[in-house]
Amino acid sequence: MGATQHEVWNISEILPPEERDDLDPWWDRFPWWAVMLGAVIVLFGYYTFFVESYNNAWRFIKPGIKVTVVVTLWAFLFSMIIGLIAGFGRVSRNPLLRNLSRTYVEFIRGVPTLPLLFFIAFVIVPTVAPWFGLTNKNISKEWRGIAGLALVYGGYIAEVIRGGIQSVEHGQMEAGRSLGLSYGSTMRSVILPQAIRNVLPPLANDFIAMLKDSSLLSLLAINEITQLSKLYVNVSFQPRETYVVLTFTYIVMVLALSLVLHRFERWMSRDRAGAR
Amino acid sequence: MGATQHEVWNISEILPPEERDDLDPWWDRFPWWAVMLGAVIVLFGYYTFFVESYNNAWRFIKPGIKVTVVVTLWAFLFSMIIGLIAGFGRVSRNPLLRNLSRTYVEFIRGVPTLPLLFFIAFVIVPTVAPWFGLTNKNISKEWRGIAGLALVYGGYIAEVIRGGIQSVEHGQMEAGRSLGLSYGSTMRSVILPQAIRNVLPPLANDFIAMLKDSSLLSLLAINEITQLSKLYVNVSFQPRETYVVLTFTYIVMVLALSLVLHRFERWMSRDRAGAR
Amino acid sequence: MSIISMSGVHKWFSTTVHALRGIDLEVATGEVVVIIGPSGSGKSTVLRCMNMLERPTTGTVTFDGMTLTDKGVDIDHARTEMGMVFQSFNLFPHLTVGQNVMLAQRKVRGRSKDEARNMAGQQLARVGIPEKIDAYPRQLSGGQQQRVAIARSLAMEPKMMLFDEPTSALDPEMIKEVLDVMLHLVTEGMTMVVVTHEMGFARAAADRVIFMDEGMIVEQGDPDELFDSPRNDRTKDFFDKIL
Amino acid sequence: MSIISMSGVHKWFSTTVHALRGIDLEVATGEVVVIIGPSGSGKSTVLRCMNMLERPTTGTVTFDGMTLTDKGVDIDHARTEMGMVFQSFNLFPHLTVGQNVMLAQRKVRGRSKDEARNMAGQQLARVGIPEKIDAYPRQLSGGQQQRVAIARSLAMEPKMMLFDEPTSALDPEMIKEVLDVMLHLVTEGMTMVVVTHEMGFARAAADRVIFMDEGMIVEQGDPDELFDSPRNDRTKDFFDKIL
Amino acid sequence: GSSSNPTTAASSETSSTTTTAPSGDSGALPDLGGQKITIAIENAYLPFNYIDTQTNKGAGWDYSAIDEMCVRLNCTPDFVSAAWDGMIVAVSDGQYDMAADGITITPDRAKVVDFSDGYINIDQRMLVRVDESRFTSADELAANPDLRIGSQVGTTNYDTAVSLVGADRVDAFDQFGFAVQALIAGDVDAVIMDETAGQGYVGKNANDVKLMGDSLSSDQLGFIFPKGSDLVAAFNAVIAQMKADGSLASVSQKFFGDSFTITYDDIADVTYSSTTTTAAP
Ligand SMILES: Nc1ncnc2c1ncn2[C@@H]1O[C@H](COP(=O)(O)OP(=O)(O)OP(=O)(O)O)[C@@H](O)[C@H]1O
Ligand SMILES: Nc1ncnc2c1ncn2[C@@H]1O[C@H](COP(=O)(O)OP(=O)(O)OP(=O)(O)O)[C@@H](O)[C@H]1O
Ligand SMILES: [Mg+2]
Ligand SMILES: [Mg+2]
Repeated sequence: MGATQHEVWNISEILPPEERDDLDPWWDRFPWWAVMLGAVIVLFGYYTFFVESYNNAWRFIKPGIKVTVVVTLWAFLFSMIIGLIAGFGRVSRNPLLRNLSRTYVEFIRGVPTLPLLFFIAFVIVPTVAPWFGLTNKNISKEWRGIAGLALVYGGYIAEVIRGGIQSVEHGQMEAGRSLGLSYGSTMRSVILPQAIRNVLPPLANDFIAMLKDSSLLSLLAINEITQLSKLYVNVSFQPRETYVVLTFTYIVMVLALSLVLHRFERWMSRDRAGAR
Repeated sequence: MGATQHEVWNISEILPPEERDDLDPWWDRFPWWAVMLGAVIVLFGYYTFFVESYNNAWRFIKPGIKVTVVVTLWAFLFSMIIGLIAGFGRVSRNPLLRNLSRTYVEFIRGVPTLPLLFFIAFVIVPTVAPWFGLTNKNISKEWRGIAGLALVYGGYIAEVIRGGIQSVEHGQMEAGRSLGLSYGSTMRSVILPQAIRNVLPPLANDFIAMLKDSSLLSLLAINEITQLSKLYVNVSFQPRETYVVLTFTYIVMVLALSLVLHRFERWMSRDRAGAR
Repeated sequence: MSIISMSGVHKWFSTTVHALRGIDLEVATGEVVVIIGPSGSGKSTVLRCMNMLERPTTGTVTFDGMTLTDKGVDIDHARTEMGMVFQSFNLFPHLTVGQNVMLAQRKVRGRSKDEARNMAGQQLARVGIPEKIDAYPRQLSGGQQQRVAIARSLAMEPKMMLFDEPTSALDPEMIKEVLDVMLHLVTEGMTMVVVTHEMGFARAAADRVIFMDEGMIVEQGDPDELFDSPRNDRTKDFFDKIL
Repeated sequence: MSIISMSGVHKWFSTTVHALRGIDLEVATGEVVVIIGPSGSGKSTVLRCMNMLERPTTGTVTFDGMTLTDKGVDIDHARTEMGMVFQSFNLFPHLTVGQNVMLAQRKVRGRSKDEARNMAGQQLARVGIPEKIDAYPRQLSGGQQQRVAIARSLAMEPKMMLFDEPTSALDPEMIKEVLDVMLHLVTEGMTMVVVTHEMGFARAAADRVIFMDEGMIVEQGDPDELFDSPRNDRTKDFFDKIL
Repeated sequence: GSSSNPTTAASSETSSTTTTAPSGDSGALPDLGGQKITIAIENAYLPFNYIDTQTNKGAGWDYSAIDEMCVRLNCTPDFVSAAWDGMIVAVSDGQYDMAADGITITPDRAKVVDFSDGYINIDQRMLVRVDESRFTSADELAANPDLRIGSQVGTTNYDTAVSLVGADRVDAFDQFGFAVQALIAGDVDAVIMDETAGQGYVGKNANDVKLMGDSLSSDQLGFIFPKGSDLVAAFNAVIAQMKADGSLASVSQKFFGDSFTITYDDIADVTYSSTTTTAAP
């Protein structure tokens, strides 16, 4: 949830050495930090699986992994939809769309996620639901939580989309227009294909950030891993065991997701390989 | 808490028009979104101060503002200290420091803030406190919360510091060294003064993000505004009123802090004005 | 007969920068005009006002019978008749060289894939790199990239070409290969307006050299005449510095 | 008597790029050497190996009696005797021109503030812009910035100067003002190694021109001789392209 | 009071005098026809509800009692976990059909939800560390300004704590577990909670915590329903029946342990409405 977390793990950094005097010995450039972090993870993992009190916590928390994953996936799907709409709104030539999108984005930025989740779950959803012929009862707390996360991240993703489009050099639009392509044609054939690649790394970061922020849904009593941990502490009185296991679970999930997203990114930009 | 929140409000954006065809009429470039957002804030503010049920919530929540502010300030102070140490560690020529700092930063990145707060408050603090001859009891939940936020943001700030140093063009170090200045001298006289300016905007963003994340301390029963809101909902059964007031309070605080930090930034880089 | 003419063109950026202060300029079909002048004098802006990448604040631009400064004119159509080559190439990095050259042919001219590919092959041969048709821009040197950019414009069979410092982002070795392609276009009779610092090219190719300063045309004439005996003081000053 | 000499210098970047492939080079006191060659041929790397901004992978560099490639040599001291001017000026943007020129004097030479300011005034006068002493770099044109960079090096009273394409980031009008300053240094007898594409400067100033390609010295000699009748094919090729 | 709340008044009458179910035997219970009832439950309030660490399923008094009630009423319980914080509002908004979480019947709450009759009478007690020696009663605790009390957000226990020592010395946690944890860790010196729940925590942590002192307050617990819900009468009827045949007592026996005996005689006639006296039949 921290500001700079948006630079989440960059797996590829592990490989190329940082820029240094090239006479430094190998052990100076070696990514010991990866080894140390790995050691911490392995240690936590050892406790989790092989020490009974920790393992009990693990068995209690485990079913929440599915909830965490499912909730994150749905929320990401919806936030992508919202983010695409608002993101295109941000760069639209229609001033109404542009200003509405911006208002939404800036509102989201001005309020912390947790109060925003409460606001969405307890104010927005009950207000909006009847418009769609739904009653409060039709909307489970899971969907409220998903709606909350999706609306919050929709705002962030809108900015990513806008940034992706605007980061394509201005010269590309000019080159397209100079060839006689219309604004829309240039957008579709020239700008968007490039924007998509620019957008993948920050989107991956938002995905990971969302996986992490799904922990806030514990406040809505959604039985994801943080909530189950709280419940387990409540009956076991073993906060140390429980939170070590919880930390381990998150770090492994974040690492796994980073790896998957990194692969996906590489695959998406495969024809960039062999650059000069 | 969102990933991209790190681009929080940039006040100056309100003024210069976005890059557009210069024949667009003024109403097309006008920042209507600021007007719309302002209208939402004014509306919320009207309710907060002039509608009785909302005003009751406001009077209940108000004392928490001081707690939110004080906790955020302390946490920011400590996270700056931690962040400076770890940030200099990240670019140090000592491999041990470098790798320790990196391990810390990457660990923080891999775990969501809320579980990390629990981990710090319920595992780290009780483990570490006795080393300093303190018992659990000596460390109030406020200080645990501050320690938690500070350790989390220390990691993010470390990356900001590192980024600030590394964003100073490599040529600056080479120019300094070519004149016969030592590494340390060049660092102090050439690199750091430039890094400080690079670092101010992301630091401001982290400061704002931290103000927002202080809402998580409600989970540790610290009586900041989010916690007081929860307490109020439970006696008044008026979530709509309460969360409208809470949202209003945060948005005003965030806006005020943005303005203050923006001024500070401008003041720090005043001799950059009149650039060619 | 003039193919493009600007009259009384002023250009303001926001309310503070007066980039063009009354430009009157005609270019005849088949003519090669070189524009020179110090940095910031408005050379690029003149070029960009010709194809409406920048709209003149006041004044008119007429091209091939169309008044481009009128509202509602089909500027996309006019642009197909007016190729533009930029300092920074602006190739589309996600497309191969062939796709770069084919894109506008297909979307704007509505040519079939085969026609477009055929034309791409021809134009790439014209600029001397037919073998690069399936390479990506990043796999080419700067000089090759600029030649592809020229081929991309030529594939639309424009009536005139605009060049904005086409060689100034290139290493010295590559400048010549691009200038050679441009000289070749001159011999083929292409109408061209070229902003450049390459005086050799100006002498060899230009029918007319225009010297600009502070948003105005200060002096113009035959290249040899202008270079060897400039009349205006600012022109003299500039040549003293760069020749 | 040679002030700097490189012998058998090889430079690898990581394990894949062999940037220098055996450089042997001596520069005599007072000599002016110009290095030319295509992009990527290793010109900058030679210069940077002279003042140890890059450590040679193998080979030795001796300067003014010190073997710089030895471990433990006081490289900071050697660098004060060897000014370096970069393509991108690298002025310190947070300091005024005067402070830029004074910084190393005070920290390294240990001069008093007055001494340093005095010297700064002198050197800025030498490069023709004494009035800019209190300006910030961003308030100067590119040519002025480069002249400040030269003054900053000169203020250390170095025994030789290294220039790495000092004019190639400049607009044409500014190139001359920088070359004039460099020519002036030549007349004062400064030992100089200059990487440049300015052939006019090479002809006018160089005692010797070195042509490099692919990390090796291909040919060297008197400038007129080398330019007008290069013996090596690669040299010929290169001149065909750029002259 | 009940004058503003006719449903509660009517249902309380039902429970004590069986006006609407004159025969008083099981055959007279309303038949809900297999209706599915969503029940909000916290799963974090020992021993009323919690997640069994062996089975990972919800368990506790609420589950057992409501399962039995639904057998008798012919309904299908659908337990949905929900945060205590916000539970009353959620029921009031109709998000759930009812909620069971050891909810104390209070006039304030009765303004937004309907209560069933009280099914148990509970004392609020202090939970303290086993080695506590600085005080022996709530008054002594209150007298020492250094001492703090923990409780849960939005509970009557929290209200009791505030009235005892003032809001500045009370920490309101998200769940009771956090409060007990804070007690064990030394952050707070006492936790005020319902005796039944206190028993549950002592059972789990007999080495760490104990109950101390007298009852601070004695209250009725009830289920909550949205205002005007038809279910109130049905549940009142079944509560009355289960009190009468002793089955409620045996469920309690199972979860509250031997040390805790409940005298239903005490509470049979005591309903929320009786505390305001005016509505008592
Ligand atoms: N989009 C723009 N917004 C604001 N000012 C601009 C813009 N484009 C150009 N200008 C200004 O207009 C003036 C003319 O610029 P122009 O680019 O035409 O000069 P130029 O002669 O091409 O210079 P150069 O040789 O550096 O390319 C300059 O002062 C420039 O700063
Ligand atoms: N820090 C570095 N890391 C890796 N490779 C490098 C580095 N510096 C230079 N090289 C490579 O070494 C070779 C020689 O580079 P160098 O900069 O010396 O060439 P140059 O002759 O100065 O070229 P230019 O005219 O473009 O400046 C090139 O292939 C370059 O890519
Ligand atoms: Mg230009
Ligand atoms: Mg170089």
